[in-house]
Amino acid sequence: MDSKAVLVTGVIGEDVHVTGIRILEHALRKDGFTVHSLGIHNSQEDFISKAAEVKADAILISSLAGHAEMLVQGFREKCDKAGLKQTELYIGGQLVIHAEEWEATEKRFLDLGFTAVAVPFNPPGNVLAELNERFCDSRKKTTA
Amino acid sequence: MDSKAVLVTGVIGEDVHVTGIRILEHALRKDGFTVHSLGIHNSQEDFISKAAEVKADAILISSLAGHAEMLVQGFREKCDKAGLKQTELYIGGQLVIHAEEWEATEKRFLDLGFTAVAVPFNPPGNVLAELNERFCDSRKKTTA
Amino acid sequence: MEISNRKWSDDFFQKEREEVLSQWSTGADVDLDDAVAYHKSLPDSQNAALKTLKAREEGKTLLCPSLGSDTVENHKSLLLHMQNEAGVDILTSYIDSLTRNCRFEMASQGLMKAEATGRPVLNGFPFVVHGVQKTREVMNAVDLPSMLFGPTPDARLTHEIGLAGGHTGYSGGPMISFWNYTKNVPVESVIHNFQYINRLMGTYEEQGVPILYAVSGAMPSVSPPSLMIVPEIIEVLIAAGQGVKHIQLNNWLQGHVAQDLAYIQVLKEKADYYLKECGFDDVETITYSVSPTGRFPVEADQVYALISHFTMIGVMGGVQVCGSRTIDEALHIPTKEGSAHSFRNARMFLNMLQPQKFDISGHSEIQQEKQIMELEVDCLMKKILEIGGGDIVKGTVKAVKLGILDQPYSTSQLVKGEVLGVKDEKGAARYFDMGQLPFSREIKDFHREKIEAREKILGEKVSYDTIIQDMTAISAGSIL
Amino acid sequence: MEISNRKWSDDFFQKEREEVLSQWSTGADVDLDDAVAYHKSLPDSQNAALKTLKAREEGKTLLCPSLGSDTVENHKSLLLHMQNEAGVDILTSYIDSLTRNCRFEMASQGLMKAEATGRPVLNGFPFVVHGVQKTREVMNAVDLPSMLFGPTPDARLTHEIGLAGGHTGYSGGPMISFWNYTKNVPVESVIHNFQYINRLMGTYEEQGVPILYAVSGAMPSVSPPSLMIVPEIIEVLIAAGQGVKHIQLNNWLQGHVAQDLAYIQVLKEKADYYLKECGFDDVETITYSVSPTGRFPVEADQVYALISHFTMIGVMGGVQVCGSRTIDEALHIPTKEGSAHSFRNARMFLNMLQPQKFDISGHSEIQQEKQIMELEVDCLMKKILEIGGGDIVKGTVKAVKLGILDQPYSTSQLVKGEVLGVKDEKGAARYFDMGQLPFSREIKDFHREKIEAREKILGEKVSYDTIIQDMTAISAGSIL
Ligand code: B12
Ligand code: B12
Repeated sequence: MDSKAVLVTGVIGEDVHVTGIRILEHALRKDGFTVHSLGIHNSQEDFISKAAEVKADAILISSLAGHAEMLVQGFREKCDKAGLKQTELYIGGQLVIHAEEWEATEKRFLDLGFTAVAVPFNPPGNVLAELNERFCDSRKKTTA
Repeated sequence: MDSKAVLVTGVIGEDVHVTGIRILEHALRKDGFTVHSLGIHNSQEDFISKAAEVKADAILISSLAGHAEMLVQGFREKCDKAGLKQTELYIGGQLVIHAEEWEATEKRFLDLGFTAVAVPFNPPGNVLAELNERFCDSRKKTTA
Repeated sequence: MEISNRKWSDDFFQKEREEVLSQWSTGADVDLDDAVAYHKSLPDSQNAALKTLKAREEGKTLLCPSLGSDTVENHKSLLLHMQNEAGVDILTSYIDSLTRNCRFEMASQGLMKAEATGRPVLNGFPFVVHGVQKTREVMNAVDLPSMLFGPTPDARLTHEIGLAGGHTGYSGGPMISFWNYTKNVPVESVIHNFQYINRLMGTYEEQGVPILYAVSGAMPSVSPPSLMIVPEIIEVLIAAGQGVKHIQLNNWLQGHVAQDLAYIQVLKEKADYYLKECGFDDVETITYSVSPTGRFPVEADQVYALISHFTMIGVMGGVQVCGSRTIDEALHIPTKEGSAHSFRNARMFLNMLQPQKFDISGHSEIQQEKQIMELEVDCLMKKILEIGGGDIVKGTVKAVKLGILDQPYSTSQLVKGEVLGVKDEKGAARYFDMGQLPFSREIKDFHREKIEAREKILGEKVSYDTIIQDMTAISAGSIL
Repeated sequence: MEISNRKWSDDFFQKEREEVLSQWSTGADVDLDDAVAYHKSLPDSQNAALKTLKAREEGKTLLCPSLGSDTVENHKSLLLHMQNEAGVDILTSYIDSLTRNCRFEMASQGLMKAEATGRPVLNGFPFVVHGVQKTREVMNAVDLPSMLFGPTPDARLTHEIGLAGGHTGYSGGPMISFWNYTKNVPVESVIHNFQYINRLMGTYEEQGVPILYAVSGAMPSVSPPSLMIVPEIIEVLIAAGQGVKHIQLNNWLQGHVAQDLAYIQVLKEKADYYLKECGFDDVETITYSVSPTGRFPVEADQVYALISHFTMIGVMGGVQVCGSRTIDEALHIPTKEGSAHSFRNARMFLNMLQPQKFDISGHSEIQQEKQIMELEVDCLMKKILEIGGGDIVKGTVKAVKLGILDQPYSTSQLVKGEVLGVKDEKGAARYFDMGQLPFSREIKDFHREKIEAREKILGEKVSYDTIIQDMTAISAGSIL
């Protein structure tokens, strides 16, 4: 069975919002991705060690409670140090607790080293299409 | 029985909104005013001839359908010509059909020669208090 | 010709048409054959009568706003906005109130001012001034059916233009127009004008173009529903008399769930019953409900709750068409944005409730309301038919004079105006004063008891001041 | 000490208190005598337990928001705004999620950042970092009672501060905290922490300060209500075991009128029944309802309809306290303006409906739902008590391991997670997968039949994709 990519998924920090990422995992698996799911309450280290273990192409972090910014500080750098330079980082959910322009939110997380930041309220289908496209591109890049 | 003032009330033009002025008339009568009610569908001339007949202290025009401005053009002048220079003119209801600052609406009707313009949505009690105060003042003025 | 419920002869109708069509220049453009051809060129889905019948079959509730603007551009963009942004199913074109009163010259001036300044001046679409082609310009721009809207004593020319212009329905009627839109016009004149309109609709029907006629009876002001139902049935019978085949029964909800739901049931059952009684076997009836016409709250938060509340009653009542006031109702003529907000709210409420098919129609309190309402309606209908010698029109004319047909807060000086309603301790409308209504002991006792229950809580007698309070209660934030 | 439902000894409790109070510097300020004196200095109207009991007597429904902000200034102005602008009757102070997870150091950093920038950083009020005096500063500023809000596995220190700070209630519970707020914490640890909280509440009660404890059971995700009711009854019995005397039964409405109304009835009746069964005779229960926790629509127009819809169910269910999500629920932590808009909407809907005392509790569809729900609840409760040898705590620990207590979408890895719900053709939640629940043939058949009815309409088998669709249906604009 050919997997489109190996993914590590999970919710970071003290956040308990698990429904969204569960739904996403289901859709990703059905679509041919290999998904290693960490559930809730993960530290940066939890993500990194799992990603190293399974040689993940990407880490997908979900965060809804609004504390994402605090929780992912320095994550890109730690990944790089742990030999995960090639591993792309994605984040999605509801990332800030105050009303703010999406562009501002997005920029804040891109600046922190994320490959892409998912708009909130995407139905599973949209998110999937989006990820699929991105992963095809990223695959091409990696193999090129 | 001492009447506070003699009033002519009615709805002007093709307007059928009669509930508000009826409620007001009831309150005014209970409060000691003499009220001559013309109901709906009155022309400027209808108001003037009734006011002249009963020697009205004031004419109260109600208008809700939003065409008030068109319907009261030149009314002050016609009243003056008909010997009703002393008769004060009041207008109330919902005077314009578009959303506009109350101050702009009020000014438009004051410029047309009205003594006062009633804010919409006054409960009967408020309107009454307002009119009472005004009529006491106007009485004083007239007798002074 | 003495007025009666007999169908007009072709001669009589044609002679009057000539007169009507000459009231304003645009009348000359009306051509019935051309109008029928135009209607037949439109899809069934743009016909209000066919669309509502389909909803009845499928057990669905459609949403229908009520608005109108003055210029063609404004009105078109208003209707398009309702179709595309508010997601309604049927459109309406409000007739401006100058046109409603045949003041075409003033309407024309208002329209010119609106066209010149770009600022709306008239409170609706002046059909007559616009004429057939301009009206079709609007209809061609939209995909949904549209109905004329607005009671008024004489909308004959407006109908000639509106129907030829592609509208497939009208909401209004002789009784509501008489009670709430006239001062000195005798009821027989109003009925006459509506017989004309109904005959015109009948003519379209004969040519294979279904037209939906929405009867409205009377506007409530804390009115026990029999005050609306009886005039509505009268309007139904007058319409059927002139060949109208598709009738929408408008229910003017006042917010008391059990009473409003009983009203919806009784109006439908009794309208169908009296149609049959009077020998009209091929008239289809569908039901409509909308929130009351009392003063609305100014705060949008509160109006949203009312929109949901009245949508709830409509859906629970299983109506085919649900109308709604808008969040800006208290403030000014509804804007297209305000209307879209309002109907998106109604749609969501409907989408939560309707799939559940939660049927409370048999609830004992509804049945109780229904029982007394039926007694009242039958009592009045029988009396009116009796004094009319079996002719509803003749009976109506007499009944108005005698106060057997009566209304609170009527604008007409030809009405007794003795009846008055007041709310009971649960917010239902009861008869405070029955005037000359020939009600039985049983009915009288029922209302008296209900009012006494309210008085117990108030700790004082119900008075005219209570009535005023009741009339503004909802705008002040509560049913009571 | 093996965990059981026995009341904690004073020694055991005091020893643990010392530990708890030393978790963070502010613990040292907690003084029970002083706290009791402070509570007694407040008027009865600022006590949540007394206020809700009064509402029960008077047949009234109170409104209660759920929000919280980080700094004292922000939180105070939020609560004042709710009191004065939104017109609610009871306030709540959300605990931020860092504090909920005892990450006091991080919460302290977040608070400092919020204080420095003026921009909110934490998603609730960090009680522990603030301490008793700062909490009282908030309570002194308002006239209404306020409750702590937020399930979490260990809110012991938060309660010490919050109750001493003048709060008179808490919404949360061991079961909901276990299912929905933990990953690896064994259920017995969570129960232990709640026994502490409940014992603390019991201590206040013994000193004459009534405290309202709101049990929550489990968050629904298209869950048949027995999945919430059983854990709620467990929470009730655990609380009663430690001396809690005033219990609020939270009903998590999902939008299906008949099922939600049955839920409200069954939870109350069964909670009272099992309290008696287990020998607790002096516990008062009141009811609360709130809209679901599934994803909300983004459009305010739609959320207003949901607020009205869920207020309708609460009022029809006769709950004493009605909560509500806010129009900005989907977007961000509710602002004070958003909350005020939302509660003014709820208030208007309530004011339209409640005076009508429209009682549909006997409706056949509700009774049908009730009957099957009772079977389910009794079946599970009996089994749990049985395997616990009559002790609900022991039974619960075992039942979780065996999957006799189970939840869909639980965050815990110690849960079977086999049960799954799906909507039937009318939008009610049914068991798609019953996992290890020891249900009878009758119950199984009921759910199977309901699901088959949905499949008939769908034209295909219900699958995991159907469940996902059901979970996001309301945010997409419809119950189904
Ligand atoms: C359900 C819910 C809960 C449930 C969670 C149940 C569970 N176990 O999952 C419960 C009740 C437990 C809960 C608790 C809390 N919640 Co909550 N909750 C919600 C709610 C109503 C819906 C979330 C949801 O399930 N959405 C449905 C799923 C399908 O959508 P989704 O999560 O967005 O995921 C989709 C996409 O975003 C995307 N996606 C998600 N993750 C990722 C990651 C990547 C990489 C990609 C590409 C895509 C992606 O794919 C998913 C599928 O389509 C939202 C508000 C809303 N949206 O309506 C609030 C909300 C998210 N919660 C909120 C808060 C604050 C809390 C609490 C902190 C509240 C409190 N003070 O007590 C606590 C959390 C405590 C804690 N320790 O974390 C806030 C967040 C504030 C903010 N970010 O601005 C919200 C917005 C509500 C609000 N208005 O306050 N909550
Ligand atoms: C009830 C109502 C009707 C009823 C009227 C029944 C009747 N016979 O009275 C019916 C259904 C018949 C009706 C019809 C129409 N209506 Co209308 N109606 C309303 C509604 C809902 C309430 C009015 C009311 O009764 N208020 C209650 C009373 C107690 O308050 P009031 O009238 O404001 O009066 C109080 C004060 O203002 C003050 N007051 C009143 N007059 C005066 C005068 C003076 C001198 C003073 C000092 C004080 C004063 O004292 C009163 C007591 O407190 C309003 C919207 C709203 N406010 O919620 C629309 C509204 C007034 N109607 C409106 C319109 C446009 C119409 C129609 C033209 C609609 C149409 N296109 O078909 C037709 C009119 C046709 C015609 N020929 O006039 C618009 C007016 C638009 C505008 N001005 O911007 C409104 C605002 C609705 C809307 N949003 O579109 N209507």
